Amino acid sequence: MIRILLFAELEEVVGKREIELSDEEISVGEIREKLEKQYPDLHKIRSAMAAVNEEYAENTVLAHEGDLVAFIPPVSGG
Amino acid sequence: MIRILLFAELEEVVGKREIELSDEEISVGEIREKLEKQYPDLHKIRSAMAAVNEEYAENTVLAHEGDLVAFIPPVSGG
Amino acid sequence: MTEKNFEIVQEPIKIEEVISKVEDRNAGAINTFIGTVRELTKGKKTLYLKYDAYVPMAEKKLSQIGDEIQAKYPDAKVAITHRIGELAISDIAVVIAVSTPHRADSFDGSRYAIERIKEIVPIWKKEHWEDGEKWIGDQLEKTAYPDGKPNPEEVQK
Amino acid sequence: MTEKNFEIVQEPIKIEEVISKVEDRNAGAINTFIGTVRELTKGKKTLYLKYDAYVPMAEKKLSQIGDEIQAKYPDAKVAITHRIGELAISDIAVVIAVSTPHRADSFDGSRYAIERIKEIVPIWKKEHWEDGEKWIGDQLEKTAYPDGKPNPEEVQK
Repeated sequence: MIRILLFAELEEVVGKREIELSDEEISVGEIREKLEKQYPDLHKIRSAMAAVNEEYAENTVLAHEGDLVAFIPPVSGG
Repeated sequence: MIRILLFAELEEVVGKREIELSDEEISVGEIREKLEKQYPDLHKIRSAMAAVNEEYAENTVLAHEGDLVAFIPPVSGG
Repeated sequence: MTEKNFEIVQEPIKIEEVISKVEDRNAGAINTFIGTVRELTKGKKTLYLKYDAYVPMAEKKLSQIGDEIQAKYPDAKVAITHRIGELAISDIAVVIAVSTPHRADSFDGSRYAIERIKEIVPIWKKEHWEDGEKWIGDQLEKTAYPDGKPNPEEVQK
Repeated sequence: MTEKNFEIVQEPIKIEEVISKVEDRNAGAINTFIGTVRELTKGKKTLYLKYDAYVPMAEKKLSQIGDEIQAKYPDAKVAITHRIGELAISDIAVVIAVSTPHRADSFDGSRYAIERIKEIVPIWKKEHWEDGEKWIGDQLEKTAYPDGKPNPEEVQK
């Protein structure tokens, strides 16, 4: 199982912050596609950065069973 | 009478902060020369800025009876 | 020492507490940047803001910004506290404190910190106006996404 | 309102009091610069400092600096408090607070203020070391006068 975190507008579209994928291994890019298929309104996930286990990760990075993958829309702190 | 204020190292050389001149009218430059003659160790007055009535003033500015002339060595606040 | 120099908090930030974390006998300068909620942004009147964060990663990234500043200025001390939750006009959202021996470095470090926060720290604000609300994706005070979507070049990065 | 935005004081400066003078519903940024007494300057160990000032003119010049900042950034609010008397290591000598709608201007205004203080405000510090004491004439953290005398070009200005 891979845990997915969604924030800000992504969280609002999906209606919850956390979802789970049953994959054993999947790339960040594949997760994006999978989620957008599942939630057609989630197109903004394309422009979100991704983080695997709290470090930013490119689309090619592989997530494994037990990893935590977060999608981070453009930030606006400060 | 014209009041003269001396600060920091100038004050230490003269041993007091305030002195008086009996002139009715005298330029800032003339005051510098007069004080340096009176207090030979006061050569640093040459590199001090001058202020007449709390505004910076060049050597050519005239001070009159009742004015307050300050000599301001290089400042070091902050 | 349980003091945390890089924190996300829910409660109002005490400015002097953040500053005290960077005090140092060899610091001659402390620069503090305080980000507050302003009422008007591009002519629109904000009623209040809501900040949210990916808290553990946000604290890690704040700490990374501190490391980046120390890599540049080894004598610098850095502390950053960011508040989340609902904030009213004039409330403090973030306090950055950077101490250095010489003043120019404290300004540079503090400026660097706020710019980096807007680039890499997973914190989001949602503005609430009289006629609506919106998550803001404006890291650098330059881009607004009126249609809620950055343009393609921005997506590439 | 008897609040003074530009002050020379004898007592310890309360940072939050200075900051509160520049708070504003339309300020999104407050930059604060705090100048503290550092122990080591060019390898020499300072025991304590003494600050003196030409008080009425110093307050007038601080206020002028505030006007200069507002001429550049009309929405800026500025407050500056400088302490005089004897200060120990880590004591706060000066607190500058500048609020503006946007952050870049608050940094610029605050930086401008500290540089101008070192140019035009009649305040002097005397450093006390183990082996002596000296009035410092180092407005811009560049020049020291080891023989107590600036060079001729500097006298001309």
